[in-house]
This record gives sequence, C-alpha cells and structure tokens, in this order.
Amino acid sequence: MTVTVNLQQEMFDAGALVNQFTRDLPEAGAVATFTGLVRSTPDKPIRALILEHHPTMAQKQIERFAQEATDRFDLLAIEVVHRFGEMQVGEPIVQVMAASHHRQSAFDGANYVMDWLKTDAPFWKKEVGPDGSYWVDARETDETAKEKWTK
Amino acid sequence: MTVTVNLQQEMFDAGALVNQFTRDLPEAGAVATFTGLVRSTPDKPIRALILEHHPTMAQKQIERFAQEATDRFDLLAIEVVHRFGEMQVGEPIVQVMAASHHRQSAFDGANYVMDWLKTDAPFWKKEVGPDGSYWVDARETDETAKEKWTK
Amino acid sequence: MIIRYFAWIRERLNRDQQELALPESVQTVADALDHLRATDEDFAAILPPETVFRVALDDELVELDTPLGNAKELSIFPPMTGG
Amino acid sequence: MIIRYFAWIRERLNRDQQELALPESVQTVADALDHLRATDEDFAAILPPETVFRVALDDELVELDTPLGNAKELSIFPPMTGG
Repeated sequence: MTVTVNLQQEMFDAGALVNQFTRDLPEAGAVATFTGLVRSTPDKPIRALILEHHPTMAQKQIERFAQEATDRFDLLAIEVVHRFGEMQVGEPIVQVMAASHHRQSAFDGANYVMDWLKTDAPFWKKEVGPDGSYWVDARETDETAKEKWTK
Repeated sequence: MTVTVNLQQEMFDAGALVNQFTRDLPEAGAVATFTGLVRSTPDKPIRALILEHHPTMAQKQIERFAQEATDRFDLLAIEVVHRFGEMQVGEPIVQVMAASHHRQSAFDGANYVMDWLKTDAPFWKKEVGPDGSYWVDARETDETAKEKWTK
Repeated sequence: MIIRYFAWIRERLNRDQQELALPESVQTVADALDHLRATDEDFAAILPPETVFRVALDDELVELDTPLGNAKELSIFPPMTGG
Repeated sequence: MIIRYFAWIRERLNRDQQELALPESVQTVADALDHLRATDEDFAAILPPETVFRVALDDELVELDTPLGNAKELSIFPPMTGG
C-alpha cells in the first residue's frame, strides 16, 4: 500500500505516469486515473493558467486525502501529481491514479481525492484570458461534490 | 462528440492510449480512465487469462453503452479498447477513457461503461491456473453494480 | 438458421456453430431450444431447461419468449464475465 | 509569528509574508486578525471581517476561534480553487 504525492512545476506525461504506476502492481486488477487539463472553451477562452499554491500545506493535505482514500477504499496504491506555476491550454494540471483489486474502489479512490483536492487543497487558479488575468472564484458545486462522501 | 470502440487481440499500451485520446481535445478539462488488468493474487494465483468473445455482438453492445454514456453524461469523447484471446498477468484487458468539461461526468461516463461491460458485453473469461484452466462464474456484485444507474 | 455457441457451452458441445433447418412450428427462442433438445442428445444433456445461459438473436440479447422472426443467427452462451 | 498571504490577498496587500510580534492579549486567530486590522490600514481595507477567506495555522486549516498556541505561521488565503 503506497501513497505517493508529487507537487511539481514541470510538465508531466500523463500516459507515462499511468504506465509507471501500473508496472509494479501485479495484484491490481483495476487502475482508475483522473487527469485534469487546462481547458479553453469558445465562451470562455483562456491562453494560460497560473496556479499558486501553499507548498508545505498542499503536500500535507494531499497526502492526508490520499491516505484516507487508501484506507476507506482498500487501495493497493495511490499516486497524485499536481503542478503549480504557469501552464498552457491542453497541458495536464493534476493526475490521480488509484489501484485496487476491484474497479469500483479504484474509481471511488480517485474520485474521492479529486473532490477533496478541489475544495481543500491550497491551490488558487488565475486564468490568463484575452482581457487580462483574473483569479477564479471557488465554485459551489465543488463544495456539494464533497458532501457525497459524508452521507 | 466521438465514440470509438476497438476490439483487438494485440497488447495495448495503456499510457500511449491516454495520451492519444487526450491530444485532440483542447476543450476537455477532465479525462477519466479505467484500466482493467490481468491479476494474480496469492490466494488465487493464475498464469494467464483467455478471453473469448462474440465479435459482432461485442462491438455493437459496447458502441451502444459508450453512446449512452456520452448522451447521459454529456461527454466530449469516449474510447473503449477491449482485448480478446490470451493475456499474461499484468497485461491490460480493457481500457475506457471518457473526456468531459467536468470531472464528475468524466468519472461517471467511464464507470457507467465499465459496469455494463462487466455484465452485458459478450466476453467470457477463462483463467489458466496452476491446476488447469476454468471458466469464471458471473458475479452477483456485477449485476448489483449496474443497478446504481437505474436508481 | 445458424446456432452459435460460446465459452463452456461451446467446449462441452464440442462445436462452435451449426446450421439448422427449423420446422414451421418453431416460432420462439424457447421453441428452438426445445427442438434442439428433442433432436440432439448432447444438447439436451448439456443445456437442460434449468441451466443458466443467455441467448441472442442477430447480436441482440433476447428473452426465451422472443419470436425468431427473420433472425439469421441464434447465439447461446453463459452469463457474461468480461471487463 | 509569520503571517503568509496567498492569491488575490497576497497581490492586493502587495506582500507574501510578514513577521509580526503579537501582544499577550492576542490568543485566537480572530484576535490576530483584529490586531492586524487595528495596526495596518491596508489589511483593514482589504480584509474586512465580512470578506470570505480561510486561515491555516502551521499548514492546518483552522477556524477563527482556534487558539494560536505555539503555531509559528498563520496563513491567510481565499477559498481554494485547485484541481
């Protein structure tokens, strides 16, 4: 049972991470992966994303969510990679990978960490758009997403 | 909105598929991936897995589940790769990738397809163990997993 | 009509498909299975009515009381265990 | 005590941290914020009591009534928008 959390400024290769994560888990029948990407949509175009973070607090918080997910869903391994700094459209921001014997716990483990990450990990998004850059507001739906785990 | 379903005997590279899938989706903020692997556990060791399938029916069924997931969860794209034939421990069997604007629909899309796949796609597992090979029985929990989507 | 067999049913019957001319009286999937049981000892022994198996007509899962209609293929197989 | 600021709060205050000697009477997070408002005009203008922000003591999210205890760092930041 391994919990790995990496905060890094550098770009990462989503697929390479999946393969690396999976390689040493002969007992894992199921791997669920979530990749969050910088997106630009026609109604809200952006050029880049700047992600500010609280380094020591982020590391501790994410390790805690990952450990909680491991215990709760009986995961074989979990890995979280989260970037900070400036990123371009299409680049990955975050990746969560959860391995388990069974598919539902792998899905739930990755989903659980993402829900908490969105609301409780100390990261702040600044979008760089055509009319300048602005801080993103916290979304109500992220708070409600978290509640499903306390039911 | 693209639905891609590939049934193949050859091994696939889980990470390369993730990267390929993600590359042409600048609007996708979220990609959820499920990878099912051949597993061997100490209490139930196997040497290999043989997966028999009904080719035309499998293709049609999986395309239908994938299309349903796309409509239901408003996915930007979904791709399913499912192998048949003989596979070794640690090799991937199936991969489902769902892309969306938002993380929950990406998770739900991949999860939905996997639940239906397990029970309704015409594949049959034969495990090759130390004492010969045997067909795997259908599991009750797979039937109940499906029910969560009809609530 | 083509009858196709899969997994342990295919193995135990020792064939993966067969062509079968069905009499007029055979209207539904259940009729076809009864006809096979009546005319084929192996089939009757391996797939008695209480066996748990599924059937598809031309790639669509169907029930026992589904009419054969113009279907070209009847597939007989155990519950699926894919994914 | 070190006070650290993040995101738009850091930008508007135009500093990312400051060292602060707190008087004995300052016992809780709320006391520290009140002290900052009383002694720092910029802080008072940018972080009035009705602002929505969060606080952490030594990397742990805390409430306004949490005692400062032996904490070395107080972090002040907007609601998180990560992931």
